[in-house]
Amino acid sequence: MRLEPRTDTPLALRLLAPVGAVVAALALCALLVAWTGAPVLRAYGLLFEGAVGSRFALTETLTRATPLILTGLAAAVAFRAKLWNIGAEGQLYMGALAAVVVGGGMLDLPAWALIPLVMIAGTAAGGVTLLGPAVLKVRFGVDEVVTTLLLNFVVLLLVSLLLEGALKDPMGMGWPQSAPVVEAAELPKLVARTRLHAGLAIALGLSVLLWLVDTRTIWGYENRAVGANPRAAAFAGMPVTRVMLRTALLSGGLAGLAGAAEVCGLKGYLTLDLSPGFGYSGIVVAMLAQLHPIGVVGAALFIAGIFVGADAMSRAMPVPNYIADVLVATSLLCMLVAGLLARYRLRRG
Amino acid sequence: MDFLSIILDILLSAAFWTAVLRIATPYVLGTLGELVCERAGVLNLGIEGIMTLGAMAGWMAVYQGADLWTGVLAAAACGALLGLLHAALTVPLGLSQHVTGIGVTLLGTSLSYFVYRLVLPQASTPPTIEPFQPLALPGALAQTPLTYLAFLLVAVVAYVLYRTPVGLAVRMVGENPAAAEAQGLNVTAIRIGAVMAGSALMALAGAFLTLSAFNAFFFNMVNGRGWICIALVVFASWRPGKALLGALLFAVFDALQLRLQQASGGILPYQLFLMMPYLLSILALVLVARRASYPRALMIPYRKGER
Amino acid sequence: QGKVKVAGIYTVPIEQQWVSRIHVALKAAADRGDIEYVWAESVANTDYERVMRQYAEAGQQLVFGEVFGVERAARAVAKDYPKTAFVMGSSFKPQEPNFSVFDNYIQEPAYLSGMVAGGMTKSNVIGMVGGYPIPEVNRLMNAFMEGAKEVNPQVKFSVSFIGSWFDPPKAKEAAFAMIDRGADVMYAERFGVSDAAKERKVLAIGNVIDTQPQYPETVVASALWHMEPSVERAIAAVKAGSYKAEDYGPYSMMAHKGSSLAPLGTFEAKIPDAVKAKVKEREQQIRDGKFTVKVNDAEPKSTM
Amino acid sequence: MSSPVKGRPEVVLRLAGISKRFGPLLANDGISLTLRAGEVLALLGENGAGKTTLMNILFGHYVADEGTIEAFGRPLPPGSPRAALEAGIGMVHQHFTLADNLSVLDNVAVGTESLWRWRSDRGAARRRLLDLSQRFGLEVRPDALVGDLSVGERQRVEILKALYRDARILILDEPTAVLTPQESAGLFETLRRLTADGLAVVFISHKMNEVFAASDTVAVLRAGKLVATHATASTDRAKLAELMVGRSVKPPAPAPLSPGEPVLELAGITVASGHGRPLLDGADLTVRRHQVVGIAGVSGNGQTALAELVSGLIRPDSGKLSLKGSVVEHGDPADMVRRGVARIPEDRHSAGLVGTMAVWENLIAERYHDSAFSRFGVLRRGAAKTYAREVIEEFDVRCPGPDARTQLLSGGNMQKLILGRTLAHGPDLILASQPTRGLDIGAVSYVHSRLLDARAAGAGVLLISEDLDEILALADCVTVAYHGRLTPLLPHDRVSVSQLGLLMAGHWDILRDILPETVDAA
Ligand SMILES: Nc1ncnc2c1ncn2[C@@H]1O[C@H](COP(=O)(O)OP(=O)(O)OP(=O)(O)O)[C@@H](O)[C@H]1O
Ligand SMILES: Nc1ncnc2c1ncn2[C@@H]1O[C@H](COP(=O)(O)OP(=O)(O)OP(=O)(O)O)[C@@H](O)[C@H]1O
Ligand SMILES: [Mg+2]
Ligand SMILES: [Mg+2]
Repeated sequence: MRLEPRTDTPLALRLLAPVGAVVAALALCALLVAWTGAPVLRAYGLLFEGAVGSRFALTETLTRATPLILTGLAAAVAFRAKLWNIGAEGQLYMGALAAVVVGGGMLDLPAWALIPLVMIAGTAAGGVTLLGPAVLKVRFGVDEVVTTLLLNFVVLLLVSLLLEGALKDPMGMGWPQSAPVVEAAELPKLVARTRLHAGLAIALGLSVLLWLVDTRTIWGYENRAVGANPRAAAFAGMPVTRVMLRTALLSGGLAGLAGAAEVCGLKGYLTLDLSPGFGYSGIVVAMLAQLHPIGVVGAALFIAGIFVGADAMSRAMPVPNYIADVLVATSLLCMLVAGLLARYRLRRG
Repeated sequence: MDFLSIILDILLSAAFWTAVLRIATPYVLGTLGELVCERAGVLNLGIEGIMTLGAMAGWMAVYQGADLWTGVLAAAACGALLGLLHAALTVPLGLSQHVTGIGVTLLGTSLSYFVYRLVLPQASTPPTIEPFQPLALPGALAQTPLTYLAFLLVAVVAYVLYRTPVGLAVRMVGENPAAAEAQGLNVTAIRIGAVMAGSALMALAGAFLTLSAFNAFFFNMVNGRGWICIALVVFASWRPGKALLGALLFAVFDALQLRLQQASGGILPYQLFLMMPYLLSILALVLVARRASYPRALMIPYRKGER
Repeated sequence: QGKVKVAGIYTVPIEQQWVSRIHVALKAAADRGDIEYVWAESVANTDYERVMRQYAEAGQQLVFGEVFGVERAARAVAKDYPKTAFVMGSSFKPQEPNFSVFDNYIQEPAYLSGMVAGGMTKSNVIGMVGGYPIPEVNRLMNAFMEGAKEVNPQVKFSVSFIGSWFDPPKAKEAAFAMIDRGADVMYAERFGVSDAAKERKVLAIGNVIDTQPQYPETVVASALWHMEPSVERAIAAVKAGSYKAEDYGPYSMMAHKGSSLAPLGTFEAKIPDAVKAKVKEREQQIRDGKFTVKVNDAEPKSTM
Repeated sequence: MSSPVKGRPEVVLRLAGISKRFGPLLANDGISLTLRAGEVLALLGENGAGKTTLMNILFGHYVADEGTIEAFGRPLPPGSPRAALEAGIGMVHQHFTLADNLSVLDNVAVGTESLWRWRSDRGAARRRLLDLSQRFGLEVRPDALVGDLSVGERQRVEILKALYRDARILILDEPTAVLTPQESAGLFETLRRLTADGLAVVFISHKMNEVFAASDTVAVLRAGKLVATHATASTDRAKLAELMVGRSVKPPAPAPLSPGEPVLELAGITVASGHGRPLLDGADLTVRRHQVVGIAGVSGNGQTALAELVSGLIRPDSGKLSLKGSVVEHGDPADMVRRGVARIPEDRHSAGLVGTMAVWENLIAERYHDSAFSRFGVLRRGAAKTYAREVIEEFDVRCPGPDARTQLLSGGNMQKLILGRTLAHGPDLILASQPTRGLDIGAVSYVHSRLLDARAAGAGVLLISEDLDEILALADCVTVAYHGRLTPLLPHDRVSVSQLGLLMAGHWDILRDILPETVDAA
């Protein structure tokens, strides 16, 4: 048996592949659900309901998808340029850090001025964080997979240090948390009495914008060329180093923005557990989307939906809630295989 | 006492070095496992999940009544199985090694938690087992058997890689799979085998945490140790001996940081000490980066008959 | 109309000491048949608000949990569901009409266990390993240190934080390091410390839960937290329809049997009588309100 | 070369009705061949004719859709290189299959022992390797890292790999593409010894002179079909060329032109290598309008550095580079393009084109900043595609259209694409590095005529090539690179191939005979 690349993939197959993957993942996890003794069909019914079955469920899924879209874009942008940024988690926290500093009351500005300022600060902080590893890669050839990974730990410790020191909320009863951002820095809610905030609009807008930049501008053109073949790009006269650093700023910036949006849209202040691994999930999202900016939105919604739905399901049945992560992981792996089968056909020999 | 003499004091104590060996053990095993995978050309970012599964499976086996060494074997077997999943997806199918690895980590971790909670739904204090006890060998600092095993395995892996036909084959598929195939080797089988063996080693690193370093399984137990191993492999330029050195160095920083924190009585925020190993690792990477010669086929999928 | 529907929402697994006390108390109530109990563990802070809403929507009458990282959001949820009773671990004040707070105010038995430690150390060095220097931890460590100093003014402390709530091997390493530096009694704020003490044959003082059964030769005394008084009070209030927002903090104090010094058990005979007498006396004074243990939330520092 | 034995030697290999498809492409179409002991069979064909595919099937890399293979009378199981090796078949691949980071000995010995032995017997392996090396005059250093070897040395390692396994049938896929004339001659010498030993050889090439120098029999493939098999002695070049291409091909004929003003001047250019001797060592060179200057030399003597210099990829450590009379201070690729340099890279796949991008995107890669192709940072896709269509038309690039993925073009068409990208703008200087490497006769003659057209239009051409025939056919003057230095320009009609060969080997004393005036002056 061998895999042979298809010359073209029929649209139906391309659409069917993700569906097949989800079905396969659900089927595999059904074994685990059955092992707990819960009725499988009802469990999955609850999952679906928990993800999209009500206004509440829907807004929750969208809320959770918001940071995932941004970190997914961060990973997609970087991976396209073959900059293997595994450090979105750290960049997210740096963005959040900048947000609580700038939005913490030191500037007395109206919301229309303060919100953009805080978002820009978060973006800048995230971008600069990735700039370091990118410079090390370009100047010294240091592998960025490792440096960005290690920086995640350093950033978390730095945040911890600041939260117990300079940034500690004097009203926080001694807990390691920052003072909340002022009201003018808070992102408006999109739907009243839910958690859904304007961060989603920003994320959606950015994914469209990035898609346009990617396909329509010379920036995107250079990025794609450098990502696909840096040697040829350099030979043709493209500024490869500059493109790399630019990509680093953009990718880190998107992750930083995710952090700032979580702080200003959802949490209000910064703690050490702001993100349940959004930075890492972003990689999953980006890959499911095959690094396509618009695809990232769909992938983030999918991951968020599975998680929120499975979590809700585990609440109503004696199924440990870790099933949510199992389901996300299985879906990811099935999706990878399905993507492959859409691009290749199996042949004997 | 000034700072330097404190450090000197610490470095001169036997207890410090005993701690270093103990702290280093999971790093040694994990790094060795990752190294074997990468030498065959497969990046295994599943390490964190494989270590978690190893920690859970080894512990669970012993908790269910198996003896400690059976637990170790169970951990290794589970690790190899998860490694097989990673290998099946990345080697014959040639899927992205990054993403598959992250998927495997997610799966290994969540599956371990799921199974643990399913088997022990009512635990309100962590159930424990009787772990390996330190064993004083003549002329050595007393360590548990798994630590001795880890150090022995460094020698074994180095020997296998550099002195045996199968080791040469593994290195060859990591450098140039097409060349290996032209010499009649089965690239797919060798890569899968190497990833499984490496993953078994990673699982041992996890099992050390629950069967030797501690006596219970905790969620989040591995706590980023796997990621460190990935950095250590690069630091070691993909050589077993240097991997041992790197793991020891990391353990020295860690052990030192624990002691300095106590000795300097909060002069400096403890986070600065905790940052030390990571920052020094990055510095070390900058210093070795130019000289490292990585396996050329690392992360490049090889599909037979495709060009 | 029968059983009260109670939910627990925990950000960590139920084995974690702190949370296990709530879980155990609620499970006991469930086993007695007073309540129907459901719970969710390892809920990330980002998801905490959603889970609260889900339980409230699902008709849970009483919700226990811990909102240290999600204070604002949790209070907003409570406002949206005024009919649901929330009793949450928090460092802040209760909020009308339905948001009550509690915390592990067990500085009193911590002080007593410190006295025992002070009396048991021969090297006059006590090691203390904590997770993060947060008020909940600092408070107990400071009380413990005060207690030890009362009995033994020469005692010195070595303090370190491992920067994690959950890394027993690391806590164990930190403890080893302290034992190497001469500590012969370890304050086991985290899991892992008693194991180091046991391996090195030194003594340990437990915290929140009683671990003497697991470490009969090692754990001398423990400061225990009992959530039962708080839990029972809340259930009764909900049942009676008289529930209101209040501070359950006092119900974690010794006066309300919310905390205690664990029975000395295997160490009954090994502790010097003079020390035991002193401890007994203080214990009584605390119960009678004649002695108050100072609440000090500042980060404790090594004194050597 | 065939052994004049009574009767014919035994048939060692028999291919019967081999067919292979890649998607819609029929790469091999019912091919049948036989090979006898001691015979050298030349497999001749254009690029993409299916030669490598056929050999890959024989060696087990690919599985044929139809057909059978028999080696030494026994059927060969398909799809197993191991089985092929065991049956006595050895293959030297078109693209070497060696691991750079491993030693020569490791590369040769890997896979020869049972995998599950406790210890590799390296001593025995070394002895055997050295013994073979001596017997066939293939000199190697067992402990050298393959990455440090020259191309010729690597090829010796590849042949030894096959011999080490007792190959009785040796397949050589375009073995001379990367060799100097001297090395090629050495290879043919080796082949002679091997066949005298009874080995059968399949020798793939599209160079006619080699076919006549080395083979007993020649088989011609065209578009996957075996179109003819002849005894080499009974055929001639013209006939084979026509069989290969399906039409007759004329060699280029440069019209005599008198050189104009200088467009490129190098004065005392030195480029350090970081270790050891410099890549370029005080090189002087002038290229004028209406002139093709050829640079000959064994690869690794500074040609790559020279090409990178003129491409703008590197800068000299000392010396002066001028274009059209003005000194280039900080040249970079974009600057060179602006100054009118058309650059044809040595390696079109990895340096010339971005395979995953569309044809139109590759065509504007050097000038996307022009207002014709972008405005305010936004690409003018319509304009770019229109332009691409024109270039495709003018340079006869065979592709579905400007939106086609470049990867899917054939090698010859990729080269036309690069020619179109650079030559469409009336350059003053053309840097052509190995412009016809790996191309077939048709494509080669197209590239040559394009270069000569540009020369006629007033451009100067710097032609770097390892193919001496090409240099002598095109160049007005030749210079030889050796150890980073360049000889003075030698008019093409005053040097012979053998003299060039000597110069390439470092015997610069013969310059006195070729150019008495300049050398005495220097
Ligand atoms: N693995 C493959 N997948 C798809 N197409 C292939 C593959 N290998 C070869 N081909 C195609 O099959 C045809 C024959 O290729 P082959 O490599 O056999 O040609 P060749 O005669 O060796 O050419 P060259 O002179 O360029 O080496 C070409 O069109 C090539 O593009
Ligand atoms: N990897 C591949 N996958 C699919 N198709 C391919 C692949 N490589 C080549 N092809 C197809 O095979 C055809 C022949 O490719 P090849 O490079 O062998 O051409 P060629 O016949 O040598 O042409 P030229 O004479 O111009 O070099 C191309 O037109 C291309 O579409
Ligand atoms: Mg070709
Ligand atoms: Mg070929």
